[in-house]
Amino acid sequence: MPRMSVVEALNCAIAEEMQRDESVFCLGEDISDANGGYGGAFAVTRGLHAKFGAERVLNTPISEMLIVGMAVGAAMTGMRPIADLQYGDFLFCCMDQLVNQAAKMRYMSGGRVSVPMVLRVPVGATGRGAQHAQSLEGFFTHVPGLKVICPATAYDAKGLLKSAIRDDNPVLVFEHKLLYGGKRSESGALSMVGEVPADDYTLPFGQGVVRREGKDITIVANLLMMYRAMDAAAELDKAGISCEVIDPRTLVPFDYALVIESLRKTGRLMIVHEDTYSNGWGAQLAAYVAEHEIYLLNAPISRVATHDVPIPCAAVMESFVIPSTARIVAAARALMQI
Amino acid sequence: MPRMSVVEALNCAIAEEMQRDESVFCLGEDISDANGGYGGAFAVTRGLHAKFGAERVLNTPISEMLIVGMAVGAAMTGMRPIADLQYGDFLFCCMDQLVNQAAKMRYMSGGRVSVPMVLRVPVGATGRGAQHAQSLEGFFTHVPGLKVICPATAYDAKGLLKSAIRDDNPVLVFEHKLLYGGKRSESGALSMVGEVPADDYTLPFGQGVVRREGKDITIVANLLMMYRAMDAAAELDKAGISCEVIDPRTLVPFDYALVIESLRKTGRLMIVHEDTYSNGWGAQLAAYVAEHEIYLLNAPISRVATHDVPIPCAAVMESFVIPSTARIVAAARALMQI
Amino acid sequence: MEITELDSDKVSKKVCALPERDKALGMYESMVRIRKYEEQIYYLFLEGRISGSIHQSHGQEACAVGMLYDSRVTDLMASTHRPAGHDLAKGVSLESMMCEMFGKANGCCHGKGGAMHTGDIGVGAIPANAIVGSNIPISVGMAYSCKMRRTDDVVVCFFGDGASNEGGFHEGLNGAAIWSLPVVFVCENNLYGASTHVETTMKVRTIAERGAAYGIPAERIDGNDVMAVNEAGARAIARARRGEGPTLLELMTYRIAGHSRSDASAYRPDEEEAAWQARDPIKLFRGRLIGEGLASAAELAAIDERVQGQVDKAVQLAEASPDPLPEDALRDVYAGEGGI
Amino acid sequence: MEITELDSDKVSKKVCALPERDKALGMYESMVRIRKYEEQIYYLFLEGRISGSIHQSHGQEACAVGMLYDSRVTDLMASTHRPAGHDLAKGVSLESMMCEMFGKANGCCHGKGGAMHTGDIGVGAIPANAIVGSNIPISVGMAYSCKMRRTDDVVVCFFGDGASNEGGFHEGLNGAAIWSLPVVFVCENNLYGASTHVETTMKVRTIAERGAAYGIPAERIDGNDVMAVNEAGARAIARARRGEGPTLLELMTYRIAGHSRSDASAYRPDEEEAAWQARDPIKLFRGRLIGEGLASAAELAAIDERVQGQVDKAVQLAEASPDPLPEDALRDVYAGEGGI
Ligand SMILES: Cc1ncc(C[n+]2csc(CCOP(=O)(O)OP(=O)(O)O)c2C)c(N)n1
Ligand SMILES: Cc1ncc(C[n+]2csc(CCOP(=O)(O)OP(=O)(O)O)c2C)c(N)n1
Ligand SMILES: [Mg+2]
Ligand SMILES: [Mg+2]
Repeated sequence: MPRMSVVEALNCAIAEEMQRDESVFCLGEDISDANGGYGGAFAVTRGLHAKFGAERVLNTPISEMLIVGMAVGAAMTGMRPIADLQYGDFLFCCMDQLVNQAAKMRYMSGGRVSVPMVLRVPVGATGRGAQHAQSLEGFFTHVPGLKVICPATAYDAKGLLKSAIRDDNPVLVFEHKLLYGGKRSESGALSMVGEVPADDYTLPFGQGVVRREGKDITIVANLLMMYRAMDAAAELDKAGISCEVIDPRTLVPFDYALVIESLRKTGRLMIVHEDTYSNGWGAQLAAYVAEHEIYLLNAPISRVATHDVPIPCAAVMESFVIPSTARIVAAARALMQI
Repeated sequence: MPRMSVVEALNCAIAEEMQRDESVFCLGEDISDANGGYGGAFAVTRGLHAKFGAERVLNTPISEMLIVGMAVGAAMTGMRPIADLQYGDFLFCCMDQLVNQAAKMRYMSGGRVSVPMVLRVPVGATGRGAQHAQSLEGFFTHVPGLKVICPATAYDAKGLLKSAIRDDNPVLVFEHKLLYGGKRSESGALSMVGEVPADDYTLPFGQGVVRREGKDITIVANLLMMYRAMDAAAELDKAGISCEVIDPRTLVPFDYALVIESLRKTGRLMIVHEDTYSNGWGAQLAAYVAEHEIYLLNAPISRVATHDVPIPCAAVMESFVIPSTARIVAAARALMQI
Repeated sequence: MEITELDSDKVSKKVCALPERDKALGMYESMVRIRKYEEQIYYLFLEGRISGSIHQSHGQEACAVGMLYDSRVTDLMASTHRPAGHDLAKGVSLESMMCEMFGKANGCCHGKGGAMHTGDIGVGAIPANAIVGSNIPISVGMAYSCKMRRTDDVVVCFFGDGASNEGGFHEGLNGAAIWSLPVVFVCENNLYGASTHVETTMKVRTIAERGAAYGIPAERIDGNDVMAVNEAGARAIARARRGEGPTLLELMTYRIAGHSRSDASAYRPDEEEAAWQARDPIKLFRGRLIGEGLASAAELAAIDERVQGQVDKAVQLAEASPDPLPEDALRDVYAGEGGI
Repeated sequence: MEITELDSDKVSKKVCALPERDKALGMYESMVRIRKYEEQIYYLFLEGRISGSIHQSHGQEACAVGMLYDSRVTDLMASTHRPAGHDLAKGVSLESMMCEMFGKANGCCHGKGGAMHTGDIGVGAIPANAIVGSNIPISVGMAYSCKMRRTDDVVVCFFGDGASNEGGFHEGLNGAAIWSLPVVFVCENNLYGASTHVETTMKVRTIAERGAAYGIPAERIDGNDVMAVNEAGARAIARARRGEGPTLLELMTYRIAGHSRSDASAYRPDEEEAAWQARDPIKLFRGRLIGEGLASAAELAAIDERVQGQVDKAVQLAEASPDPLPEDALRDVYAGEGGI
């Protein structure tokens, strides 16, 4: 099986879907690599212009409302746009098109229109300061009508993005900048490459995956934090604490059942995310469990999240506010002592 | 003591603060009532033009980025703007100015600038469909750097709004359209009038209030839902179920201590809000309790929230998705049977 | 200033010939349908038989009908918080709209949309948009879709004078211009955005002159003259169909009712209202039809009556129609089965 | 096209006289400070001594210095993701900026802001804004504040060609126009927004012509001629101070480096780069200073050296300065005690 970075897997998914279905097209700032252009701020759309031409790899002005608004309009009228916003933070420049429009069009029409669009959203802190760093999931798990996915591996990236493109609803794809892999030498980036089937496959939404089995604590973590949780689990293992690590892979729909099944075994829940502590996506999961399965718990729920501050730029402060492996380990130890 | 509607109390707070402090001014669409204008979509700024003139009661074009951006710029340079957005839903048209700018300016400057601005945000469903109905609190309890308040009575409206105007941070004031009172004959509106001191007073942020004492269940509910919770509590009382109703009054900062104190007595927590179920502001409170005080609980946490759908227009569907007194009563009964 | 603006040299004063009789009467009927529908809605609200809010379009019938009368069913249209005229002119059924106003299960949005979101994708009317200006970028996307799908369909995007100050106007018109997309931007300048006069919201005199900032040709038209609108609209639509790109039309018009349900329009001078009343678009058109001998007063009265009958029947249908089930509220959030 | 645009009649070709010697040398020094600072930053990144990303302003020094050299300390300035030139020209201390680049506690933002948010409110430079176009509505608010507080201070708002396609540009310029606010909108048109050529992002030829859509006077200037910028800037600022409202200036310029750290500018033709290199703003200004006898080559070299010394010292200071404490990250979220 070929080995790919997340960037390559995303690129592959888009190329295959564009090949398969003429209604799929890409739009966004700097997404074309014609004439020395970038092929996307993170090179995800590199090579597509040569294959599919400028009409289907549409470089736009710096106009986020236009990009997302066009995606909504095109999606309602027979196309399957994939919009790229460079940095997730810029979503705030076009929230209306996403929250008031994309998410609600189908419903407001009484189910008579569909909005099959994909919005790719790079997130995560990479030493660039507060306006290029946010992990935004919690905003969008709060919006009925949107689906929210967060692939953490190359395999998931290809399979889930393909499902997103074929889905008849607006789907936000959260991608972590430090997981892209490839040639980017971002400090803190994981140089991940994974096996990815060369042929067509899709992955269903709403199915998390157990990344590591364990019996003492269920750790639910997404994107970069899943890797930190895995590192923490390895370390904790040596100390005799056995962690089960679950990667939810999609946040809307969410695989509550998998978490609950795991809790039956462990009785302890820890949620780790780069989203903020207050009302990050984990708040909903914690609340859900406290509502529906509180009796499975042998300990308080633990959340390890980014502190409730804008993301500071200096490395020493940035790494303090983002959950580290050490913070996860410490929280797990605390959980076992209660 | 004079009796006032919420609209009158808000108007009184603004007028007094504008009188007291020359740096306070209002801006927004249709906020002036010069020449037959509205004095605000909900008449909150009526009469201010006559007292303070057009410069301090600035009617703007329909340009939400301009309104909030101007508020940020003016606030950083010595003014105390109060911006009005007609309907909270329109906040999505200027989220960047709020989330990336207002909330982060102070932090990004290392504490060297302040953004003392107020944004008034009418929320709640009133038969106008999905784009004029949202209860948005959960979006903003998710943004470090913002304060979020939600006065439910005329007394709180005046005292909290005055505190907001004097606060050196960006403060969002969530006002419920069905609680404004006065002459608006909106179906479902409560015709509330309350005693409001004629003279100057402020109320501190982060202090909730017990609206009704009880010993079986702690119900935390804001804005309109606080009244529904009170109605439910009265009904439940007849059935021998005693509810303590807490109005948090401010969501950021949040008075966790008051809730926990109540839970020591009741051991049961119910959260009621018009915000969505998934990642509504109550998710954070439930998660917080499950993290820090789970052993106080004798029952699962219960959340009664708007169903996870865009708000439908037809009355029969709208009232189905918004928490009703009956739903609160049923949830309380269920909670007592566990 | 208001009415005299119509006399300014910025407004095309060309007198456009009447079309052949069938089309003329069809246009007349379409305008009357909007008028009678809106008047009926007004009374239904006063009587408390329907609730929520309304933003009514009567007075502006010539804009909707002039632009849309010749529309193909596959052409697309995007409307605003004030959608009834546009929807009816585009072919959304009067019954389904009336049922929507009553919040009934057989409304054009099955009761979920309401007065500000009416539409019917089946006739090319996407759900109307109540966020001022936000339908503009969406229309650009629809036009891009028309182009990509190699149709020669055209998008007509309506918005108000107030909307032209929204950022989405700027981003949308620019995008349509650079890619030469088949969309006609129709600004109905009714002099006010809610209670705020257009002159206080921009320093330039016309919205049409904003087209130049994007390289989009623009024209200011008497929006109460249905033939003037139809003529300019036809040229703009033909241009778009030929792949030559967008046009911006500014239609000078006036709403009869207040901005919304509870608005008594205290901000509008009596003389201004009177002057516009004298230029009521239906009255003007009726005058020409009779004056130029295309129809008799009796013929037109018969149309009026027929249309009133349709409206009455629609009200009866709506009142007799079933409410949605409360639990229907949980459907239509997502497409597809087994979603969430 | 690019360089020839400078020869088009849209660009003012007026040759502006040099100022008296002190000012001329001061302007030269200010431009050199920006150049040496940016070159130093470039090497620091290459060597891995500082991290994150950078958007560098060298090549565009004439814009910053021409606009800001005569600025009062109470005048306000709002910059972008490419802020170093503007900040230094406005008077933010070189040391505090260098320390910020190293993420040190004594940086101008105490390490919290980073390269894209430098500024110092003490000299009128609000934190730079990395959301393209978003500083425009903010600048309008600052100008409104200047007006309300009855100062005659002026706001200078910088942004790029790319930013002029953002909705905030439209809303902001319109607001400034209708209230005649004291703000100068300065678009540095360096032909590209990231990798995208300005000609593909708008159909009109100049950004200046967009001023007309708001009733704002506009001019296109050679942005590599510091005296041309200074002259046009002085007129615009004086106009604003007199309460006569905003001006839009389009300064034609070119960045020396790529868009950001990792950008090799593969999208820029070699000839284009060479042509602009020949019009390097510092080289041009140095030539005039010497040619018109205001300074000798040796005098200018002495300035170069002195400035290089300042930059070197700043690097030493920054490297020797303490990091913030990790827990400092938790401060400065809210003003006031006992907040949360
Ligand atoms: C983004 C947004 N801002 C404000 C409103 C509230 N609002 C609804 S209609 C309206 C006036 C619109 O004026 P115009 O565009 O001229 O259209 P008209 O009502 O005159 O048809 C306003 C301010 C809104 N619906 N959306
Ligand atoms: C709202 C927003 N969209 C996109 C970006 C990513 N981005 C950063 S700089 C830039 C190009 C800006 O071009 P221009 O305005 O011409 O300024 P220049 O970089 O040329 O100085 C882009 C697309 C951003 N920071 N903010
Ligand atoms: Mg209008
Ligand atoms: Mg540029």
